[in-house]
Amino acid sequence: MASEDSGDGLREETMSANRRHTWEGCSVLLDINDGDRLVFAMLTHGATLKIGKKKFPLAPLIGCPFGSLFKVETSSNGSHLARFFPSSAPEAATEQVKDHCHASVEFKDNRSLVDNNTAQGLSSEDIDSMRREGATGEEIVEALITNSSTFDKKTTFSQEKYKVKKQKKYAPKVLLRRPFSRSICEAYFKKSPTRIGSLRVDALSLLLSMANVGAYSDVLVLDTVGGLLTGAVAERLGGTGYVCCTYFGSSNLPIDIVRMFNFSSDVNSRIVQASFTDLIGEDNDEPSSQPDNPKAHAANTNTLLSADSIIPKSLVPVLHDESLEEVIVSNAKFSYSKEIFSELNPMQTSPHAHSRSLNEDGRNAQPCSISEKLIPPGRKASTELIKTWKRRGFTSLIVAAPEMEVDSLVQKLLSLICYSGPFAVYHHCLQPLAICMHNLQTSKMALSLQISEPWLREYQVLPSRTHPHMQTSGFGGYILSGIRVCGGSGS
Amino acid sequence: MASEDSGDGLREETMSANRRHTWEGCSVLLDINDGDRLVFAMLTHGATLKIGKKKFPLAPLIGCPFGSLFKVETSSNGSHLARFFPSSAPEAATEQVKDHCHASVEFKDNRSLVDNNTAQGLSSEDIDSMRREGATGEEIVEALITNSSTFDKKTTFSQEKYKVKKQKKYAPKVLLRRPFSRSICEAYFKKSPTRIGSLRVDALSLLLSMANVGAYSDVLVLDTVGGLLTGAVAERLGGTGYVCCTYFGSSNLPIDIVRMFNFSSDVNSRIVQASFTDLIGEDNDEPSSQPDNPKAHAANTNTLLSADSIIPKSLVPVLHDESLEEVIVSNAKFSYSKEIFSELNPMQTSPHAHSRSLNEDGRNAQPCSISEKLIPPGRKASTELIKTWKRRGFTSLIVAAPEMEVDSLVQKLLSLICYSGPFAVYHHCLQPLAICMHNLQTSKMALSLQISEPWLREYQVLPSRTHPHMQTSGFGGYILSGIRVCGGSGS
Amino acid sequence: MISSDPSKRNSFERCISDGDLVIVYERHDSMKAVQVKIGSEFQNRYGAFKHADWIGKPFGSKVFSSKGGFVHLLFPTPELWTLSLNHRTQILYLADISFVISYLEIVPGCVVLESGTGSGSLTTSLGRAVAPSGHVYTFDFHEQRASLAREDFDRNGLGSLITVSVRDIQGEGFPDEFCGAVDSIFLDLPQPWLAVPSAARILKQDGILCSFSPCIEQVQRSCDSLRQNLLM
Amino acid sequence: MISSDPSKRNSFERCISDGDLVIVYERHDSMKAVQVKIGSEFQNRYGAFKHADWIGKPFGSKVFSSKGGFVHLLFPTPELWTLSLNHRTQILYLADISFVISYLEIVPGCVVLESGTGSGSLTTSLGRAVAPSGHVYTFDFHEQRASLAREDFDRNGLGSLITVSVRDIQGEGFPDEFCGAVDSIFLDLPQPWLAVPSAARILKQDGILCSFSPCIEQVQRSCDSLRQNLLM
Repeated sequence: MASEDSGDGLREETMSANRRHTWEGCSVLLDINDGDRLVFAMLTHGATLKIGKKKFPLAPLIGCPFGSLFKVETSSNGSHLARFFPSSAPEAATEQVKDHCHASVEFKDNRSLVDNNTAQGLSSEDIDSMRREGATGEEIVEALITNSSTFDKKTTFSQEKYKVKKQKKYAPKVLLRRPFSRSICEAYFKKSPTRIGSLRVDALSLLLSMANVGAYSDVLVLDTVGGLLTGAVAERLGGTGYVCCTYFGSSNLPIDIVRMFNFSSDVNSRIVQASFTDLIGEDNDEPSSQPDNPKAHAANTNTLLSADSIIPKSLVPVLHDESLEEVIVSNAKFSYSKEIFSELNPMQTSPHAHSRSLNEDGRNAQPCSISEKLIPPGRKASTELIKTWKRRGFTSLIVAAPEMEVDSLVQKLLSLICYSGPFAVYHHCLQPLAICMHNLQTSKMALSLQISEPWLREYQVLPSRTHPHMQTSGFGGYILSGIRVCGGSGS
Repeated sequence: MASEDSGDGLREETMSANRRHTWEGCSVLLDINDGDRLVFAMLTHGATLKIGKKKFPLAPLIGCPFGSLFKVETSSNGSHLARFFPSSAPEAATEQVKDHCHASVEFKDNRSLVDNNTAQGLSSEDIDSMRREGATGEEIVEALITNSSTFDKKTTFSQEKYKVKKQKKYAPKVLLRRPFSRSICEAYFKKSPTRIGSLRVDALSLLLSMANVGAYSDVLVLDTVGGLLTGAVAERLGGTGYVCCTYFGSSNLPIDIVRMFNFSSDVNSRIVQASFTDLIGEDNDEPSSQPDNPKAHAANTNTLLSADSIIPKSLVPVLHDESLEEVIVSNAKFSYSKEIFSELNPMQTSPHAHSRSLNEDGRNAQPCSISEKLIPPGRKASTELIKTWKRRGFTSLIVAAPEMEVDSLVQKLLSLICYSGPFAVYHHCLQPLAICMHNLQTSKMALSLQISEPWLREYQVLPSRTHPHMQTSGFGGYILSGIRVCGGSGS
Repeated sequence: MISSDPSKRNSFERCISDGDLVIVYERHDSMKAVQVKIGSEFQNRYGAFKHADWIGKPFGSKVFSSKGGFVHLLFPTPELWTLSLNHRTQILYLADISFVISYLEIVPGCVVLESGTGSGSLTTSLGRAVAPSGHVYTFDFHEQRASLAREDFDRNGLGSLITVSVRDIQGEGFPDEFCGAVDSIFLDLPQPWLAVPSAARILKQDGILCSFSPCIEQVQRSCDSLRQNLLM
Repeated sequence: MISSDPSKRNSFERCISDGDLVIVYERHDSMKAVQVKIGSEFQNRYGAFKHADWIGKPFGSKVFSSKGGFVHLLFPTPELWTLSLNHRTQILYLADISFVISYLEIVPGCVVLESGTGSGSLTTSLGRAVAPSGHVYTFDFHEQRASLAREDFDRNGLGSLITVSVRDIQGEGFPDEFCGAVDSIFLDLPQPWLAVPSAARILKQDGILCSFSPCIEQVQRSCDSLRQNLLM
């Protein structure tokens, strides 16, 4: 257990917001075989990761620096994940690069290869028995190459391809990645784009720049992309300013993805929710009496979890993401349930229900140092805060609500933004943004209006094998941006 | 005059449809300074091309092979265009490539360059006097480099850029290109995309493949892209089969761009027009009595031109394209007019008016061998042909009518296509195609339905300077394709 | 696939007859090229289909199996042919194929060379483009692949338009007999730059060469070679 | 541009006062950064605008010239600042800038290095991202450019977050004193690979490097160098 270290780390974290090592209970992104599979996981001692047909405990990852690589190692006790250090020339092809200027001239080709299935001398039984005898993945890959009658006849390019394929199967790699707006966005975009409204990382980045998000900003967001936008804004605020998630109607919007960010209490406390009615209301005392009390909230969070669990609770529900969560928590005492999942969104219940649970403050005596401290994100904005925003206005607005009628929404929300405040609206379709732009233009509420189409093309850059990625998404949606000005029908 | 040669060439042309040398009266595409400017021109002895402030006669281009390069040469009689042969290593950078593997390592940089405008020692008066003394463009460029105080301090990359800029100004190059569907499409797309409904060359190519256009096809097209689609189909037919341009209402659609293709009579005669009413009509004898008589039509074409002109007339109107035509025809006896231009579309007038002009057959005694022979494209389809199509059906359908309601149109047109006939529909917007696709699906008229988004990205590939072109259009529209089948509500 | 005989071309009047090649369309991603033969049966997951039942029906017809399952019978085109192929090599996509045909400026009557042949998918489209009077000469160094392609072209009726030869174009270049007689050349080779000098020699004035490569390094090297060899 | 003092930040209560930096917005493609000074005048094609008339108005106000022409006065942001610059070098576009900030995973408190400084457009955005407790060290070998950038950052209020130095990073590498203290590095150099070994040395564990190049060859060579230097 690295809990002491974790405790220290957390305090340091509160300062720099940029921690370099994992800790127990920490949320991580695992990249298996160079992006083939992406898994969000929580590093508990009970957690495991399934690769192929086997489950591997994640405990060896606790306390390691982000960016570490792990592979499967076989010992007398069975196989487990172990950290390894790649050599600085990871590709056999690197030497080639030094020899040849361009694509290497090669005199081998595949003219003599005949398609049949007799090329591999090693049977699956042979491989299984090698495994039982404790052979490493690399050794199996080497044996497969040695026993391939066609490998020597292949071109270097094909040899490389063959080797990579076998390595992925028999010697998988796990890269431990820091969850960050960028990696979280990329992982969701790849595996479950609908959860984040297909908001691609370049579009998300543009939204943040266009809305001038930085320290001390008070940013109003309408986030129907699961909290990805909210988390990305909070990351840039670094514990200063506020990101206020607003919503129309009585129930707030889910922001579960925020939990993936490993935010400290400092950062989480800057993420608040408020209904649009509250934000424009005259003197509405509806908000609960002490929503800014972190202790009360932290306790509340724990209250709804089963009291006999032995792992830090406040972080657990994060992992219950149908699409991305693939980690098996083998701790039998703990069971996931829809109830616990809904707890991720404490504000989804009515303010009254919320106030009620606040009264249960302190009932949970769970002594885990991490969860005890952690303030959850997304508490209800205090009356005090709402009053300040009414007086001063938000500094900017970001809307990422692709399935909502943006036109009327934007004009309403813009009235809450101070003059000269920038705004950015993401949508799947050009048409609603064009209408919105036109209406803002005629109402004279805004200037510098512009619709952008984010565009991204990734390349593989490898010696003699550089090419655009085939599966880059051509669809990045559209962004309407502008600046609110004085006057106009909206003010 | 190379008229005899031209006459021979034309006959040969009729065979191979792939002529390699220009002839008098031939339509060409001129590419000035590597694509900086694109100009369609007709090679007559009177025609000139304006480069900078000067006009150059195009006569030296007649009889030259397509792909020839021309530059401005100064002699005692003034300056004129002269053919030149580039060395096989046109870039100074080529030697560099052999020396260095990658981007060249260079120890020069621009840290010592200070921005001011005193770097060039040569004044514009100096340059003018060099010109008067008969200096070539290259000599002026060399002088500018020698007199630049900063040239030596620039990086190789910047030196190259400077040289190219000066060369374009003082030593312009003209590339003589063969007008072909590809080059015609690219030229329009670059200079006047609205004329061709922004139909990019990759989208055009896809339409042709998806509609299985090849020899002996009878292709029905709805072409509101100025004839570009019609011409591209005719090019693939090579004088076999038919391309039938249909239209709704009483007036046919302009297909002026077909004239840019340099088609022979064989090919032109395969381009016909017919209203949708005629194509579906029971036994409509409206079409004029002898629309398939080439002689009659050729004469008709000439009739509307001024009889005293000394240049081949039937090709002239091609050049009257407001957007692309930049060539000055200095022959004073010939004057362009709206009337002549409208003659480009003989079918734009009513069938009766057309029949009337046919009666004037033979009135024009103009003896030009080229124009005499040439059948114009786009005559009205004969009753005979229409009857055949009613019986056999068209083999495929292409619609490029981005500004029309495609949904209802496509279902109507599809009823004219034989079973198992493929079709392809180009449109700017996804929505109308999606609706059309849905309706075809429910009506069971078609299968293999698919919407594609053509995608094109061009690169500059030069030693150490490879990059995507910055101005590649991201917008390629959408294509709905499918295959008509038996049964369904449409048959 | 392509015929100058109007009675052979697809039309409302044309019906499936014994010996015809048809594309059996199961789903958008599943189709088979089948030669109709009285007495034969076509079997798939939807049941057994008697070829005899197909004869006399127009192309585009829906036909049923003994079990009541159905497929559509389509007239073959290069596009459908490509979709029905068991790919022996990585094939070009339709977007690339159509683009290549346009860029090569191929019209009926052209003489076109190609290397390698691969699974013959582009070759079929080249054949359509040069018909009726042109010809495609395609080269592959892989003996087995070349003969499979040859069989395919005989089956799909393009045999008279396409000649398949076994030859290592990177090593030996194109045969000299084509010198000055070739309108367009298409290269899909791992080291296309090796074939460029020979291609430059045999192309007609203003003839066109296109080379297809997956990696940028191959394109860079090919461009260097083209600049040195192909400019007049 | 960035301030921890709530009364300095833009809000409904904040009005333009003497000494403020404002962006004078003429059109979407034409704006100027102006320091408000009582007694000064701003002149453009729409007429003469007295600074004194601006004071006391909220940011986002429309103000009129003696001739009746108008402009809008905006609160400065890195985006508007970039649009108002007279570009001394080719600048990155907003899409690239925002992408780089995301990829560098910069949050408040980070230490970031940049070379070259160029016109300081990206630097301004880096400054916003590291504020209030982080710092940006930017290097350019061009003396004049560095001092112009320094003046700019003093004008736009980012001077305390950004240090501009004259140094040839390709030739000398980054200063050793940064060793192990740097979260992220951004390179916009003609030969970025020359700076990679030094960058690898001074980056923190799991620190991030981004390099921006117009040409693919530069990217290829940089990747080679990164593979050799940056992997643990």
